[in-house]
Amino acid sequence: MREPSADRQPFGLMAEFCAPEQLVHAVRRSREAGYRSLDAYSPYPLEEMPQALGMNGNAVPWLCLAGGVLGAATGYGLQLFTNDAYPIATGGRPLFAWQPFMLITFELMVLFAVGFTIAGMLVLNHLPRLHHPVFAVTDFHRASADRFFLAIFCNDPRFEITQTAAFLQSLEPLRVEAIQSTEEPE
Amino acid sequence: MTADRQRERWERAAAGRPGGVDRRTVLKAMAASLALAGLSGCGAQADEKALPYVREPEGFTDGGIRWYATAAVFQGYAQPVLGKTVSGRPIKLEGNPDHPVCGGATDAFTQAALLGLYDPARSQAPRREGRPVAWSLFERFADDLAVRLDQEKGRGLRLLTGPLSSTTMLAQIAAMMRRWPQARWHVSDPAGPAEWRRASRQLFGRVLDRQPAFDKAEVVVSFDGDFLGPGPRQTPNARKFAEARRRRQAGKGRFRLLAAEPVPSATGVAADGRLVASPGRIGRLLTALAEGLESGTLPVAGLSRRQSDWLCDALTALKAAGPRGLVIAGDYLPADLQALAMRVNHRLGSFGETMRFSEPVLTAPPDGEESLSVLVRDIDAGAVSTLMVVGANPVYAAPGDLDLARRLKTVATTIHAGTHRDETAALCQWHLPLQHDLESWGDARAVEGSVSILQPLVRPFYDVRAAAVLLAGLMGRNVSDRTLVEETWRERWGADFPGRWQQALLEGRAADTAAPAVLPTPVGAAPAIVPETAAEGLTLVIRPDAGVWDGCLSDNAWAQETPRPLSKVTWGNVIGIGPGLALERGLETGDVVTVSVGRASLAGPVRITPGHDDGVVSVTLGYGRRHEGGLAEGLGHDAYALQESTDRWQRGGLRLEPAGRREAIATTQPHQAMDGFDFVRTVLPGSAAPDGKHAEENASFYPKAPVQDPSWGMVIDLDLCIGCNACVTACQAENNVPVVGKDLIVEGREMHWLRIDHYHDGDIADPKHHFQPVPCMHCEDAPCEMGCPVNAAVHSADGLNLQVYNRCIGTRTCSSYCPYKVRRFNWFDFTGNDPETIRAMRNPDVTVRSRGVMEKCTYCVQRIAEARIAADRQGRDIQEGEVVAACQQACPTTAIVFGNIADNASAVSKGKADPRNYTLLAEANTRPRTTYLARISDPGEEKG
Amino acid sequence: MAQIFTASADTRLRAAALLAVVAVVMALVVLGGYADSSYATLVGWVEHQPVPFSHQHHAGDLGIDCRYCHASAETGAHAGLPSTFTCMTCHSQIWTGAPMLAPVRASLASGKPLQWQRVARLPDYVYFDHSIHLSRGVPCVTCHGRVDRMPLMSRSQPFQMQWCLDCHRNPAPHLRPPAEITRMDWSNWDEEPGIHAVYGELMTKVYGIEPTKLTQCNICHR
Amino acid sequence: MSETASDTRITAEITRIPLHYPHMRNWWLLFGFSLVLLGCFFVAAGALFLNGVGMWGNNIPVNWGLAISNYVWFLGIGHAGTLISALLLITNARWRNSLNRFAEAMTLFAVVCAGLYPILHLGRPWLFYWMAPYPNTMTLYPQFKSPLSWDFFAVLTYLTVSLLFWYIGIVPDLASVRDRAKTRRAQVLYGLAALGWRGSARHWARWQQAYRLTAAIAVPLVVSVHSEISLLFAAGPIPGWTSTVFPPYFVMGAAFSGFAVVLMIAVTLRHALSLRDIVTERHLDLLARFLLTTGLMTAYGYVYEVFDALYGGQKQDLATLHDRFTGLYAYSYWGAVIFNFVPLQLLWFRGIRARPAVLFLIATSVVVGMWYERYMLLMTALYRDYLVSSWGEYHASLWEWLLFAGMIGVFLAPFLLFVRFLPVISAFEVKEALRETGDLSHA
Repeated sequence: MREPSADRQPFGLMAEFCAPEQLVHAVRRSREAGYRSLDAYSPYPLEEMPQALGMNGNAVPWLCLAGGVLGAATGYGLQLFTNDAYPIATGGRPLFAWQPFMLITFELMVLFAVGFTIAGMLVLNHLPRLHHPVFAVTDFHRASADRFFLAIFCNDPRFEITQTAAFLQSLEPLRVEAIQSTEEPE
Repeated sequence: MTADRQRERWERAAAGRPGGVDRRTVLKAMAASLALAGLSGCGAQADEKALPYVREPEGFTDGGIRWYATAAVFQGYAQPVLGKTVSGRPIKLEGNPDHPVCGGATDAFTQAALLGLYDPARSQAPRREGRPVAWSLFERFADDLAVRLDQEKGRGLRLLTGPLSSTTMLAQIAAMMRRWPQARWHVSDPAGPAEWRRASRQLFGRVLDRQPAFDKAEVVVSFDGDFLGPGPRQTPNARKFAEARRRRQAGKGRFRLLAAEPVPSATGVAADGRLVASPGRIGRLLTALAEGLESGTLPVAGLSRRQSDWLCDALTALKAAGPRGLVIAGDYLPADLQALAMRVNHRLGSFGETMRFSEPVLTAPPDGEESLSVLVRDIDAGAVSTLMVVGANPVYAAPGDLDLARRLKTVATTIHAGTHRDETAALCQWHLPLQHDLESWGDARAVEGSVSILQPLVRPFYDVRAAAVLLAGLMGRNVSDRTLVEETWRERWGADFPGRWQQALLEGRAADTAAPAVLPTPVGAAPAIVPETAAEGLTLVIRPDAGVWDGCLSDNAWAQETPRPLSKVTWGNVIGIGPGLALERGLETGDVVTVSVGRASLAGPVRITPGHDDGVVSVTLGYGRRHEGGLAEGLGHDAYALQESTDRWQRGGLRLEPAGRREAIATTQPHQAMDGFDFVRTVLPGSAAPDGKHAEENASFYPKAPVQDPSWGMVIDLDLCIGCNACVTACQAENNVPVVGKDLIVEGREMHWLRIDHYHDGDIADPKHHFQPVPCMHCEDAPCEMGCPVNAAVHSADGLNLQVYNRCIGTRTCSSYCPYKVRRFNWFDFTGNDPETIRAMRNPDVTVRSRGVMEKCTYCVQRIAEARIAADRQGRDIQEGEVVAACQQACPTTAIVFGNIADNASAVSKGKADPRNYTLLAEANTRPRTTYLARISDPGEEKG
Repeated sequence: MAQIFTASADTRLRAAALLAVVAVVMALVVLGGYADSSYATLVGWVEHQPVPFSHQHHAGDLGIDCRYCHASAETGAHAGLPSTFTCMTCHSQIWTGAPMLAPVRASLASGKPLQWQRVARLPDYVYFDHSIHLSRGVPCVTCHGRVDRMPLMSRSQPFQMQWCLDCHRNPAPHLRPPAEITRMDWSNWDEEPGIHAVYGELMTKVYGIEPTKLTQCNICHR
Repeated sequence: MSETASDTRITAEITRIPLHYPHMRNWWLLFGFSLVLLGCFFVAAGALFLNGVGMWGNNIPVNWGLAISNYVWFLGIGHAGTLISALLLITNARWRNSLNRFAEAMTLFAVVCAGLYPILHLGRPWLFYWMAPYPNTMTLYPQFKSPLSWDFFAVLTYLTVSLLFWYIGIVPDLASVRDRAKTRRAQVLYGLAALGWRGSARHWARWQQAYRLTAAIAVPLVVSVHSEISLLFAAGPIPGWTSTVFPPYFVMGAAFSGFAVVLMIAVTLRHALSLRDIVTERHLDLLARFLLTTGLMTAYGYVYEVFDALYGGQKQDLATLHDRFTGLYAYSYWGAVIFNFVPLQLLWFRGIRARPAVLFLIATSVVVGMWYERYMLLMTALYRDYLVSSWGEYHASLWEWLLFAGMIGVFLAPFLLFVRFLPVISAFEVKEALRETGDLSHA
């Protein structure tokens, strides 16, 4: 489930943990409790997390494949086209010699595949996003170092500020805090 | 006519053409329906400004090419040429095809003459005591001088010229001597065949010219006679030699060339049997041969095995050949030996057959060979008050012992006239700039005597005068050179003058003016030849330089940069020594040594020359020039210092000490041993070149491209090539090939598109020598094209391997991939700072290459384009012989054949069908368009 | 922890990114545009000439044949420019005193040639031969434009490689009867396809023109 | 808790470097030095543009000289970074995490140097863009059957991919630097660079997919790139070049030289920035083993080349072989053999592998040796190819050496900036590995 827009008040609730296992555990519990619009923040990727959050997106690999195919086509097409546009005999080679054409085809395939993969990843992640409500949370700067955060967003059907807070407290976090809304960038 | 009828006609025209219709009828039809008319357009040239004529010459077409028959004068002889002018600028000299002497070919010197015309270093104004003055000043001086001379009957006046065959000037001199009886005419001919003239007197009591007919000969035995080497007779000799060789190749008769020589020469390289022999030993061999011929038994005592074998071989061959035999003794051998050789010829009965004679073409001065010595003697005697030097440079180009530099100072009045401010000019009170032959009216005689009228290809660039005009001026006449020449011949031809004059100008040769043939008989008995003196010390051999001759070409950049045929040395001369001597003295190529004879000495780098006699040290003339600002200033060493007026060419008792330092020799081919490779192949007569045929069938990963028509190719016959460099210089002139100078040659950055590789094979003391011209091979599967990332090196439909300069970005991959390394790179901007005159000389049909681009032989693509356009305009195919590459055109032995290989009748196709045909580096599998015909080994060897 | 950026920072960042993209695209467009612009090709630009010679007047109004002045076009690579004498053949009779023609008279008197500025100019590594084009019936107007409508001469075509190649790749439509080569106005030719459509194709056959060979590098570069 | 404690420590240890760099004086000294070298680059390149390639010692036949051999050398060095991080990532070798960041950075700058050389060596460098296909008024395009065109695309692709791979790898760490930055300026700059990374699990998921995919593609790319560089030689008909062993030979050589440089940098940084407990003995040991392995593979290339020539028995190839052993440039051949393989043998001993200083020296000798190899491959083939008549010599001119020095500057200056201002070690990956293995030295 996508995040709500940043100007909803309150934006959500944030619980802070000090160990990855706690976070994973907390996420599982929240899912069981029926929460769906939630996200976890950690200094490094946690193996269990995608499954715990019930994520199964394969958009990035598909983009990679698409890029590769497109790149290869572009590479080979480019060489066919240019040799056809101005046929020039060189070195006793036939005009369309597939053997030498393979190399540039391969290079462009790689270039496009990687380009698509990384660009796709950033777009799907809505990055760059310099400003985000969660940044305002106390201690959140440690999310990139040694703390682990769980956020339940306000657009979750079961979100109710006091109940949800209570629920989070039951997970024995270091702290539970409301995420203040801000304005949504254009 | 209605549109429909018109259309029908076109359709018929097109339909009637099965792929290639009879185009002529169609064009007739066209002509009928639409009367052919003219049209308009605009100039398409690079320069912003366009300067049309004020008064257009008759029949002028903008950028149109015109040919004028004239001659370049070398050593007094006319070298007949056609001068190619574009928009009034001479841009190329080619041999005059209608002239019996050259038949369209030239030598390297004649090709370089063009640069002599444009030479920016030429003297451009009269000078007095070194300061520029107006001509009028000299005229006034000349008038006074004439008055004084008239009073004194010319006492003390001496005129010194170079060798002369100009009827006009000789007439002028004669007139001068009549007017001033006490005056005297001298000739300085530093590299002339003086010894032969002596021999001729000894034999026949007078001077005759030899006109050897090598083409008629079956056996030629040469004793240090480099008749194929550089010199005024190189072109005719080479042509006749090639004719004989081709006769042998075709199996239509025998031809063998045996040569004995101390220093390898073009003749030695071409010879079937070459013997290394010291000058002394050569005399011994010649006398032995003469005896053997008389008595029938050879006195082989004291001869080495190799020598006696060679001698027996020569003797038997000569006996067999009889009148078809020919013995040649080198021009620089002592008179006695030359005379003896002639007697041998006479004994063989070859007089009038292979050895012919004619009246002398050059007119000898009163004192003959002694001319210069007499002048010196008179100067010392104080008998010379006025010395006028015209077209000679005795201060530099004269035996050291004459020391004219010192003696000139003792002469009251000295006048020098020349194209350059040379050493003599520097010491004379007056210097007068002369016109170049190619910008003057004049006349001269070719080696066989026929007269060529020199007509100017262009008006003089500078305020200079023709020598004839100068002499006339001295005699108080103010006339143009044209008038003088016309007068001369009007006088001689009388009523036929207009016709003959026309004919002479058109054909470049006045009909039946050849020197009358003479059939002399030797008088008296052969003088006893001084027996070979026991070799004390080393013998010095002095010869003219293959690049700059006696020094007359040392201001010519093309001549300087053309690699000497054997040593491949440029921009300087070296001291040649044999491998044995080098070993004995522990010398390496490049070590500087001091060579001294008597009091004279010189220092220079040695070059170990394979096949060079170990008792001999060889030096060449033409270097060590001392005149300021000259191109050659500070290059090489002056071998004249070692000459003595009594014996100039061989000197015994030579001392050689290492100077303990080294000097870089600017050579274009540091490594000349063939190292057991088969770059140059040799076959027995009538047999095929090893795997010559398989080159084509070599496997290729890709399908072969179909051969189009026309499809250009080249065959080079190594059996005919004498390595004379005519092709190299012709290519340089035709294709605007830049000169890079000594330093860059040392760095390996020469620009010649066509190089002649020289190889020696086998025992370094007496190896086989080979020449191999290497232009671009124009490979079918060209690695260079494959390497170029920007399509600058590409293939054309007619099989050319093109280099598109304006597309080249200079990755140099093409050159890295080229197995033949024929590509040349513009490391710097070689053309940007060329002086105005050099720009004017450029061939407008060839792109001038800029910095950072690769260039190479194009098979003269501009000439192909010219022919293609001409053919297309006339709606026909390009005919055989219509495209002649510059190198092919110049080649005196027609070793280079170029043409359409798609046409089986073409000469080049026949060449490629020859079993001797082989591919250079077939293993590289590049399928070159340029192939070679293997050399043929000595037929003498096949029977034993 | 406090926000480092305001939300508007994101907005500005995205705006900046967009701008960058636009800028790059614009740059490419401008660059490409310049190559074909008349700044680069000099099409339609009038050069200053010593004499304001009007082709419109001479070729157009008076109908003097191009060949009269550009004499060697048929026979040589270069069409050639008229010598001062050629000018004076007429102008010794008419406009003898015209101040406009002073430079011409001066040239004749001094023997110094008139210095015309070239209008139709090719780089020095390109070799164009008038005679072959004319003999094949490529009319003057194809390259030089309607000179009969040019009071002052100006370049009418971008003499770029692609422009040459357009014709070399497909010469047929550009061929005309060699007799009428100097004709300026061919509008009616194109209007009557019935008669003329086939002409080009036929003549390429007749002349044996092979476009594949016409695009070889050595056709124009030597 | 121990884990988070170590997380804290690692983060602190790595992020402190960009925020408060420990040894500014040494850094400034080094940086000043590299700026001087950079100056040399501009002087040498300027003179070159003004006068032409004639400034160099090149000639016919040896028309490729120092420029091209250095090009291959730099590109070879530039192979380790991506190879290490990509190959080891997909093979799940966790210990890479302490090395990949600076290895990748090294790659980037080496490839930049390599890319500059071919352009500088052109006769008309200002026209280098003709190598790229773009619509133009000549309707002309590059000649794609030429090895140079292949190289052009290969190097371009390799540079782009390496840059992207390195950048998305560094983003999370930039975030943690951002979060630790005290000054406003640092916050904004690192903040921008971090793209607002907030460690969201959803982001991490996609990030990992992208990162691993890129790695998976990068490995064949690395192999292809140096194979194509080798074709620049192997595609020509010149004896000593036309050999089928060239592609693998070059790839191995590249990895070899690359690992050597990584090892040098690892030892240096470890010492200079006291990262001993992140770049541990074990890392150096592993690197050393890799160096040994690739070294032996390269040695195989040498053996094969000799075998190839002898087995083929072509006169020309034998001549080239002979020239390599005894010719004018024999020193480069033996230099390569000795510097590459002799000190290398020390690495068989564990004791040696535990000595950073010794490792540094061995790596240096390998780098030198590989330089000799590149030079040798170029010279021995060109200075004496088929026709003895066109044999020649080549001696690099001072200008070429000056340019070489300048290129070192082009490499050093940006690398020092990287060390100074960016996290040189991938902190988050170290932490991640730590969590999974629980032991740093095995991480």
